[in-house]
Amino acid sequence: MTFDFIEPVVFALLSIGVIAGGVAVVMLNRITAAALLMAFTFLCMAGMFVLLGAETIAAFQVLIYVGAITVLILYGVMFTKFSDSPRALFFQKQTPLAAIFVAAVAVPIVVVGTLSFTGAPPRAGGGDLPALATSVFTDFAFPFEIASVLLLAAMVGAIVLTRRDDPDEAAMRRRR
Amino acid sequence: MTVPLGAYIAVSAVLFFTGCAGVLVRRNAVVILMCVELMLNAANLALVAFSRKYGSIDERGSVFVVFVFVIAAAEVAVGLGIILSAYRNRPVVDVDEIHQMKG
Amino acid sequence: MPVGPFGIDPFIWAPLRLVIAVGLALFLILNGALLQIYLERKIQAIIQDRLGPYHVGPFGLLQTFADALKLIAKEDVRAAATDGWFFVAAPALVFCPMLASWAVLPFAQDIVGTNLNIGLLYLTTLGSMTVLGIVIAGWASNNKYALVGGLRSAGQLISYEIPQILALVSVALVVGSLSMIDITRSQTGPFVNVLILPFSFLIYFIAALAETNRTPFDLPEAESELVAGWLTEYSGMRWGTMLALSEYGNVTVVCAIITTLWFGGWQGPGVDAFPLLGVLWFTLKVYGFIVVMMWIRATLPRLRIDQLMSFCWKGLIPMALVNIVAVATLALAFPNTLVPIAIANWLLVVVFVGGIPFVQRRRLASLRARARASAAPAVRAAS
Amino acid sequence: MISLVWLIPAFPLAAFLVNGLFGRRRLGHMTGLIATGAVGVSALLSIGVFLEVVGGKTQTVVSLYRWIAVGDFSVNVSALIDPLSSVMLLVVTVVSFLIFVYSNGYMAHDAGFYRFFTWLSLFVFAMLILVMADNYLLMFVGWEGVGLCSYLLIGFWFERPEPYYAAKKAFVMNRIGDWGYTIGIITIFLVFGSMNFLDVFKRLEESAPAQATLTLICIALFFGATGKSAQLPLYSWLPDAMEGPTPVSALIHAATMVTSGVYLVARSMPLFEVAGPSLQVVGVVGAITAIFAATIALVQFDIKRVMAYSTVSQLGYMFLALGVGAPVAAIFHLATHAFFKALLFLGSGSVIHGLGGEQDMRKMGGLRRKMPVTFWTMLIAGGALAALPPLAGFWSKDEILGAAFANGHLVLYAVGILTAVLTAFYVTRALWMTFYGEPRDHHLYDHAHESPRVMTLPLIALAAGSAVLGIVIGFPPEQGFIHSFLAPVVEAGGVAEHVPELATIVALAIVSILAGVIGIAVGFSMYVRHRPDPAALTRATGPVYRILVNKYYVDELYDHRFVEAARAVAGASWAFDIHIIDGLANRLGWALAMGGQGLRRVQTGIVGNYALTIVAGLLLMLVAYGGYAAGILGR
Repeated sequence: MTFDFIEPVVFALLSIGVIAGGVAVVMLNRITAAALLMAFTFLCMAGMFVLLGAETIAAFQVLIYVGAITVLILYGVMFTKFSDSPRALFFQKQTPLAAIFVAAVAVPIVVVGTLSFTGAPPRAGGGDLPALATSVFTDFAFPFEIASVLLLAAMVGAIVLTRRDDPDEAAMRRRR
Repeated sequence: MTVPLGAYIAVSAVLFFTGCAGVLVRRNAVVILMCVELMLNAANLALVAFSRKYGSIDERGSVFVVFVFVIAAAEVAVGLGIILSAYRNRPVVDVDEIHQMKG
Repeated sequence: MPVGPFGIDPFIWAPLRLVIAVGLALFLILNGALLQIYLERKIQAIIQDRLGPYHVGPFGLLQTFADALKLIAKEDVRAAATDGWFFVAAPALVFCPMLASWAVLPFAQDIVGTNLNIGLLYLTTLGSMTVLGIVIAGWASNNKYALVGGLRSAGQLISYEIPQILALVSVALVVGSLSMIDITRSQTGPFVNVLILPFSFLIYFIAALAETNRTPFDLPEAESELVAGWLTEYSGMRWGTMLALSEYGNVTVVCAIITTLWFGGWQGPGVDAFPLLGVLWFTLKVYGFIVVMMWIRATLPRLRIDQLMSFCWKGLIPMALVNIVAVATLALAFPNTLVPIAIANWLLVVVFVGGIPFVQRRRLASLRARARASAAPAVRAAS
Repeated sequence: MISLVWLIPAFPLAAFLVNGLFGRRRLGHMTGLIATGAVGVSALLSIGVFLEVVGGKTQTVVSLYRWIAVGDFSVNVSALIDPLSSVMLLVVTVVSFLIFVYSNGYMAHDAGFYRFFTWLSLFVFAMLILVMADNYLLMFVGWEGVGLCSYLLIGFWFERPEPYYAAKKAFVMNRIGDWGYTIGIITIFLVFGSMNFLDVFKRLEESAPAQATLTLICIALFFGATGKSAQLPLYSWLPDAMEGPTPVSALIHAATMVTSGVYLVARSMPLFEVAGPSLQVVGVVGAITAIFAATIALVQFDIKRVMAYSTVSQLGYMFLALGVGAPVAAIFHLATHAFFKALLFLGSGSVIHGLGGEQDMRKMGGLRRKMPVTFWTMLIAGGALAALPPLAGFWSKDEILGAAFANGHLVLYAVGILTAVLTAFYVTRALWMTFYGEPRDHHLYDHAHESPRVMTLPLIALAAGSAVLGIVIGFPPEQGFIHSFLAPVVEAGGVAEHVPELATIVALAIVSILAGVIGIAVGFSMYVRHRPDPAALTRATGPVYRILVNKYYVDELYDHRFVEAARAVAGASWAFDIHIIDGLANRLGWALAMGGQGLRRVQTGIVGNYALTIVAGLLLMLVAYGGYAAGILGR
């Protein structure tokens, strides 16, 4: 006997984790809990990437989403005061409409997507680091540069947006 | 026996629309940001799965995932910046109370 | 039926191996923590001209065991206002990544959890996950000191990850692989990487001090400002897990990384003959660095938070970038010799070490000028 | 060395950038040194290139990079280095260098010092591009560049109205010429499928296109040349261009830019030679311009205007030479003229400098004692202009006349001789009124002083050039170095000026010497011995004199004919713009505003609603896609 049954089991667990986490993020009232569960979702997603044989992407996933984005969002949560009563958290007016729309879009896509890609499983390649790096720095060099510029712009923009210029600092600058 | 591609796609789609619903129904800006992240992540899963199945050896789908990471990071940074500066002007994070731009 | 190692059916062996590996790691972490706490106290004592623990056991060797017993036996106190299961989850969140990162530490030729081809990336990833637990702990404690400590620590860790990763990248550039095994194998003989990349070693070491919240960067638990930072509300074995196990485990991991990347890992005299000797060398090197860290702790005062940040963003990161650019360029220019890279790196070291005093003097002067300006605006305006 | 030829324009460009960026705040008077040094380096380089070309490396193409590639239309940025362009390089850079040195002294007290050198460096860069280009398009870039710089530098003192108007006039007239040039190169591309000189000439030999097309091309090009080198009918900007600083007049409006038309025609000689009557047109226009401008120059009192008209007339000479099929003589005259006319301008500039800005010759006189260097150098230059042997002008002008005679264009020859007499006369008059006789304005005279060394040294250098250049490269006539050097390039077409025998040459030389002597003699008798007295002569020939003083009323004519018409057209289009176009725009804006009022309701300002609409859009797309998939909606 072999370990073939492992992969589907792991996949099942991971997908349950992903979807449950996602739903929890949407439904939970406590935003810190939502943030933490989002991190959990990301971790499960990383697990899926590993299942798909994209270890590098998985590592980036954890590094960026869990390590950076979740923490940033926790910062946001902690710096902003929010009302905890469930009624206040949801749009009252547009919720049913939204539910209808989303369902209308989601159901066919999920069904079609699921049914149309049955059969041949994705080949689980080995570590994809060299291939990834090669194509990033050859075919996609220009988008890569653009992305770096975008990051820089975002960094500067975030700093400019969130800096509060305290008066005596400004006065100092004026005096200098 | 291994997992078919369709399963991955199904998971990705479900997560995507969960996040979509979250963006639509939640009021707290931070939560909306989180839901957007979920949607991006779902897209990543689809990209990686497809690149695994169809992509040639050079991992183009994964390359796009890397770019999505970049976008996500930038988006969170700027989004939180906007939320915080808005919060500083008026201490609310509910997006439907920030409607000064109403026509 | 197929037969795995030790004549065990692989179907049994694979999970068995897993269990063994995890158990081994746990064992090492626990005892390592005990040993390190003892070492820390002794070294502090020696440097501060005290005796240190000496009651329990010979030379007080059993002191930490006693402490551990006390911690375990202690009542699990939880403040009422703390935040439900976050409070419980936080220690685990801090502990697990550290535990997981032991999977790729190469203790010897074949004694390694798994040989990931992206081992370095994996390690940095897990290192970045620690932040989450700390922030959650600070938040869940529902205590302003804890919260500030958590936020500080998050900011500090995120900031210092950048120079850390950049330093690792330069090593990866030279070696051409991310797998810990390959990196160790690449530096046979006396020419270990630290002779080629001393500057990235310097950067990594400083950043690692901050990553593991060691003095002079231990602001998160700056007892003089915020009681015990994000650990304030914790006690008993939770505290033990948080501080003792995770902190010292992280220190061990970081020192293991330093050993592997810059000091030839398990390699040493006689390893080829007896591979098991590698464990000895590895452990010796690792503990050497741990001792150095403790020595630093006993020597240096603690920084202020703004100094910490500005040092990272204005000092470490630019130099690390310069380092990477230099290494990459030279590696491309001279593909088959490392001498230019070594020269450039040593030059950078000289510049960095020699430059700090000047920069400090300039900053001091400017600070004094600003102080004067704010003190006597009228005079400035008149002049 | 030749492979480094792109360095030659690179240095002035660098000087332009440095001065333009940092000149104002950082450098101050360093700008002059920087620009001069850069041009000096270029001069050295071009001397090297020239020697290498003399050494036998004729016709090398140094390609820098591909500039435009659209379908089969590809243009490279590359330099064609052959005897012609190397001679031009040499003349341009050397004369520029001397003038730059001079300018350091002349502009020393000007507020816009750095501006001056910035634009001047840019001009040199553009001129070098024009000279080195290996295709008509790149040449056009330089062509426009020098036009721009000439505009900027004529209007250098834009505080006063006159320079400003002069600059505008020059620019507009150049534009008119450029229109011709543009038509020319476009037609060339249409006919030959390339703009590269060598390709064009090669294909010209392979497939002989229709005469009419070639004539059109040549006339168009020549029209452009008239605009740039101030020939009839587009000459009238050049005299006004004297409002600019004197070094500018010397460099741009005497030595280099105005000769680029000549260079263009010489460069396109293979085209002109086969293009039927176009050469005759060139010659006739040149001759008419020559005598026309010379007659105007007789009666001008502004020293610089005299020089300006003489420049026009000398350019006419060059075109005459081209017209009679003696391009070598034309280039030869171009080179010598660059030297002695630049010298004349710089000398008059030094006089003006010494007199504190006075330009009217009636207020000068007797200055030779005050400023001897200027006097002697200008005397040499005047001699060269009056074509006295053995000075440079003699050889080149003699060759032109000789070629005209030998190739059987007797009318043109006669005109040339007459022009030579007039030239000798007005140069004598100018020099006399400036340097001899009694000082007419004692106040000015007392304050007059010799210019500083930095200005006189270039004068001396140029004087040396004007003195010996002709005999060095032009002797013996018709077989001089310049011939053996240039002939293979510009006379590839085969209308080689058949060399007359020695007797003819000597006879022609004597004739032209006589012409010069006569002119000088008349000048002396009128201004030294007052016989006939100039004033009396003026009174005697009242109407003629008035016509001449008023420059044949050409400007007035242009004003009435063209400027008025242009004004009318402009007014009409203005009205059209205001009422029709703007009216339309306003109506449209009003409609949009109304629509916006209606659509404002949609903007609830709540982000969630917007997201919802996005999802609705997604739903629509999905429905549409499903329709396509199900085949309900046809593709």
